[in-house]
Amino acid sequence: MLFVSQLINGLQLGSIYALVALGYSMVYGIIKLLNFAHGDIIMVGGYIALFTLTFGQHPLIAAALTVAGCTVLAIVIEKLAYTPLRFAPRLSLLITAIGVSILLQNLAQYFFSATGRSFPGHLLLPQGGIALGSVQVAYTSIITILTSLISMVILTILVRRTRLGKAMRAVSEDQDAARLMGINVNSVITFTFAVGAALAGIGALMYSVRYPLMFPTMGAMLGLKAFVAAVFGGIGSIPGAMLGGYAIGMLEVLVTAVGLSGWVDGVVFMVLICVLMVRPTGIMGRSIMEKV
Amino acid sequence: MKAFTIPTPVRYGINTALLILFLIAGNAITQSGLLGRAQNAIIIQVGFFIILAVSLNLVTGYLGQLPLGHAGFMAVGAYAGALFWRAHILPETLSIVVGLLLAGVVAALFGILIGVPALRLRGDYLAIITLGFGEIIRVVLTNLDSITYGARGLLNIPRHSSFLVVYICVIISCAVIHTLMKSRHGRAILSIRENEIAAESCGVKTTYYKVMAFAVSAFFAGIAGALFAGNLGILVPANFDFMTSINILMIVVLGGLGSMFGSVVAAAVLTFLPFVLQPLADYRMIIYSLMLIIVMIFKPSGLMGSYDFSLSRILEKVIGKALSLGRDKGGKNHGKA
Amino acid sequence: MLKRHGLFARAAGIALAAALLAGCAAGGQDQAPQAADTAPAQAPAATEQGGGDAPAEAVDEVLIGLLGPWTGAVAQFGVAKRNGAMLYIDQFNARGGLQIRTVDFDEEGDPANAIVGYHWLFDQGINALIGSVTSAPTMAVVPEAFADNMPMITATSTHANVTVDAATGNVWTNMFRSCFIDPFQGTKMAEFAVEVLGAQTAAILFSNEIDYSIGLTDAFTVRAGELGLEIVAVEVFANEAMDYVGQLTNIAAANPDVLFIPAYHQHIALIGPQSVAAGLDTVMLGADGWGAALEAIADPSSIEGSFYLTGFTVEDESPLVQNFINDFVAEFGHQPNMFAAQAYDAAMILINAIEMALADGFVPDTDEFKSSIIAHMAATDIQGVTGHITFDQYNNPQKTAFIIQIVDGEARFWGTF
Amino acid sequence: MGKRDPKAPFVPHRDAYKAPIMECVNLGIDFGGLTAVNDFCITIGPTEICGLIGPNGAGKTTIFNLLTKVYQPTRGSVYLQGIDTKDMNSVKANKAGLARTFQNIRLFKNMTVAENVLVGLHNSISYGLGEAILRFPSYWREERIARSRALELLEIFDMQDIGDQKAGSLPYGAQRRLEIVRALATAPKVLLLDEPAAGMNPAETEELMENIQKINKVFKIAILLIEHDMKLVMGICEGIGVLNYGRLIAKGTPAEIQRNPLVVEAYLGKGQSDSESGGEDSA
Repeated sequence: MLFVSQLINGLQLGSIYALVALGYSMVYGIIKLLNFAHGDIIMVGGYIALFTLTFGQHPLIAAALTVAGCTVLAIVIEKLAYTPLRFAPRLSLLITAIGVSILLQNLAQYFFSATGRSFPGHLLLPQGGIALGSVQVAYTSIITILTSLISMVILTILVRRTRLGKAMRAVSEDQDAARLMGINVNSVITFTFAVGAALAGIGALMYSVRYPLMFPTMGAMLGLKAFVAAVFGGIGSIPGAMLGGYAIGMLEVLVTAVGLSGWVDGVVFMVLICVLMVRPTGIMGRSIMEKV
Repeated sequence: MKAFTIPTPVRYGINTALLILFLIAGNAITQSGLLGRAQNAIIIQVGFFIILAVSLNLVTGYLGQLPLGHAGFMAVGAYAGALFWRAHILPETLSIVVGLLLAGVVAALFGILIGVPALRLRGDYLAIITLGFGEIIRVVLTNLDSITYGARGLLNIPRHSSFLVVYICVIISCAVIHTLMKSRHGRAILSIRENEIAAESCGVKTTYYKVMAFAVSAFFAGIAGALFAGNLGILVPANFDFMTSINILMIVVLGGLGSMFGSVVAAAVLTFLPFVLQPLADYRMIIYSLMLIIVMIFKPSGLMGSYDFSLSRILEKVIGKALSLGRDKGGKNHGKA
Repeated sequence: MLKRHGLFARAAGIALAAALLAGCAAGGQDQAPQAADTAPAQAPAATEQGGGDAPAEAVDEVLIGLLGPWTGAVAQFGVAKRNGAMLYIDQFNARGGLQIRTVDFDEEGDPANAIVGYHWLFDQGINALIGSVTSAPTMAVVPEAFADNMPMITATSTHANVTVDAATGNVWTNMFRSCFIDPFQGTKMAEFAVEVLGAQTAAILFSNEIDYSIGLTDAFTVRAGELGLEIVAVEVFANEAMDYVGQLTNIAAANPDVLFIPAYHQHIALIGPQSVAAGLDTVMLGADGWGAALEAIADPSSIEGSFYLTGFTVEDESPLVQNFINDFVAEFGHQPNMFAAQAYDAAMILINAIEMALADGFVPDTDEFKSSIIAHMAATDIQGVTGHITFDQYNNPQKTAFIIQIVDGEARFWGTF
Repeated sequence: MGKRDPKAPFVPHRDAYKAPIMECVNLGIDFGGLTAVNDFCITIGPTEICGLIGPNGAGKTTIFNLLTKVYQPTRGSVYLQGIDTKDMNSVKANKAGLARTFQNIRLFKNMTVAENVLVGLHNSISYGLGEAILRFPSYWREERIARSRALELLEIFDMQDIGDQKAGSLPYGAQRRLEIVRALATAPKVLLLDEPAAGMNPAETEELMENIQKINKVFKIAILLIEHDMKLVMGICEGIGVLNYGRLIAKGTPAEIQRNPLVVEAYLGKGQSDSESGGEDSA
């Protein structure tokens, strides 16, 4: 029973990681950028949800505004900060992303203060839960897990079945070739950012309900963990990001459950390293052999 | 017309003399009270950030890998040096030297330990794995509180990081990395960055050189860590988190990958900038991050690009110009400054 | 041509940055009143007093420094402290007569920056220092300040070694604080658990990445051993952890009588709701870090019935406290938390000592003046908003500890202990 | 075809008294179940110039990669001077005497021309790490020797005056030549050239042919080259192997190859498009 409830807890945590990891993975897949600002977009999403809910908006409107806000923010960031560096060395782009991350955190601190604010999760999702045998499962857990699964399915369909998805895959394979084939590379990249951010918006909602405290640096750790999850599963792969998210979430909970709570981060990274030693591109990552 | 060149021994002599002069002058200035005490304190910190940046530049700029765990090596060195110094088993001057060497060696051992498995991976996976090792080091330091005192803080570390000690280390680390890079070993490291497969086809033992670069880099990061400890007098594992690694990387990229001079300049700029911006109070970090983004957008290859400052090259130019002017006096000017 | 373009771009970047700087500096004056008020004034103050030979009877200004994290991960504590201290200083200055001028420095919670900050403040000619906020930066600064004979008081650094040199056991005589120390709180809560609640088993949930948390845990554990309180579970969390359900589930399985959580309010805000999810219904005990927990927590019912120790309660009916709360709310728009209250007291203790040193005829910016401030601080006997304060031989405050209980989602004053 | 001893070098008359420098025996490699090269046997004498031809995708570059141990063969062995290279990696293969150029040029683009050659001379310099950092006399001496050696090598292609230029800034043809110099700097016994004339105009190709023959004579080394330019192959190669679908379908002197009906059918018959260099799919 204890085990089952820990399992559900791990799944819920993993679902949030997965939602964030998907965004990381997509952006990485297309322009090979570790988008350090991704976690901070979730922070902004959390604040948007907080304010819209506090102002008495309907939960659905709040959710829609959150997702829309994250998407717009990501597009703005992409256009202003990343596009000028499209042909710059990749590390410069990375540093720019870090700069954006610091900027967002400090803007949030300036406008919302450094003190944490509680998030009215009960206004967004129903409280309570259902009993599965002797285990009580909260509605929020079920909704979080289902949302992440549905997101993944929709995303997979988007990438595999639509024209835009085909364009995204083409751009991630070879930007120049895609451009020659008449694909508007810029708009495809922007679209990818937007989709990643929309997922981050959904992640922000799920996160805020589960961890109802908003503060300017809340996205940093979440972003880092999600990044690890994305790499774990094989960065650039959609099912990989999901798998990575679940794996990291479960791992954290299980390490705690066996009484090693002080070593959680250490064990998570150790497992990550071991996985990468055996599978150098993550669990679901394609192995890339350099052409000679 | 053949360009004027200063003969090598003379060049080394000039450089050595200038560096000694710099040390003496710097020491005199910091002790004289000409600068504020805050400026002196920052100058010391610039020192160990230079070492950190220059050592990371060896791996990032020259070897072309992206490690995100530099703070981990710094941490190992910091704790090794601090614990040694706290034991007070040697007379002071000797203790400083041995402590610094110990810090470097222990960090280098970790560099090898981590480098061997990590360097099997490429690109961003290497970044992640080094990030992971950096975090593991931090977690271990936190949990080994019987030795490190964990988050309670390792207190009463002798404050050995004077201007002279720090800047002698700065000069040694810059000089070692410079001479290393201007040798067959340095060329091998560069060739790996440029094209690993071709480097192997030229008989360059890529794994050996990667691990070697990693170890040398970790060695100096360890020394910088010890200087850091000797500056603060207190160590907590949180000093060496992921953001510290990122800050060092920021210095390297902002300075220009593969430019030692750039690393030095950026270390100074990025250490002084938050201080200079203090009057902005609550806007400070907003401005700081905006400046970072703007510099990257307008100068993506860093402040210095891959330019490396060489005093003797400038001297050669100046002297060469003067000579050619003298020679061409009255005649046509062929000098092509 | 390319080169020139690069240069131009660089120049444009610098110009743009400069324009931004100018713009924001200008904007700062309307939007951050308490910072802007003092900032222009302090420069002349510093230069006027730089000579040190001002006539004794004409002393109307004394410059002090504020050091703390106004940005970064622990900014919330730093800003609360700055607000509390500045409130007292503004009130004091409003009375007329002696004017206290301040300079402040943002150390971002980083010991290295704190050292730079201290030296910068020293260069500005401060006579005393309030700071820093978290223990590590304070402990980095203390030896330097001690060497300068600089009077120093912190409102929030609770580490036992803030006022005592760990190596020699000597007291840093220049260093005072207006907060409880870690061992005191841990000991008190163990006693509370046994003597008041009659607990026989306890669990601890703490963070080994926070010195405060470790300090309390150590003291609690020691005292619990002495009192026969059995520790049945010890769980650890990372400072920036978000998920505690695993730990809480383990604790629930151990079924302790009380759960001691020496953590800050942001942790409680997450631990509370998750304890419900983990099926935990044990009485929770906390310490002064819980101060603002109710403001941060989404679901106060999840920590219903918990007790925590604090040096400050808004329920204190005394006029001093109520005036402080009203003024604070008027100035900053929200209730003061314990950090702000302790900072208010720290400023009060320091300025009181400054006044007495001036009354003794010492001249600011002299070593004697600083020594006098230190001597008067050591002899503090004052009624602050966090209670009546005197200092023991280790320069730690001797003041009353309040126990707060969460009842009906509100912090109720339970009593003193 | 069949008449010749498959183990014998192409031109036994010249190297008959010497043991072959390199032998491949039943070499083969699979990529995920797909056989890229199979049963590749070839023997090269110490100073032979041999050519490897075949349509795009026939596996020529893959064979170079097998020889230089970029890939480990699935089957078969390579002997260098009678020594099995089974346990070697690229570096050891180079030290054992195999040097190569690449079809898609792999220069150290941000290093100077001279530095590129100096990397090639890496293993002929022996000072250690400490000697380099402390600038021992051995450092100065060996660096001086290496630099003059690098200039000597560059002189083969008359590149000694552009030693300070960035390799990446050189014109295409010069980059190909520099790659050959860099490979020569490693003091090989067998030089593998992967499409050395690709992208060169006829005059440059002509010059290249002379230079290859010069290298062969001066350095007394064997040269194995992949080339689509039939004029070059037929002009300088003493022996030619023809590869199709990963198999050696013919082996012999240029004259024999030109007469071979299998070759004509498999390769020359539809070889019009092969005169230009295309991407060769090796993976």
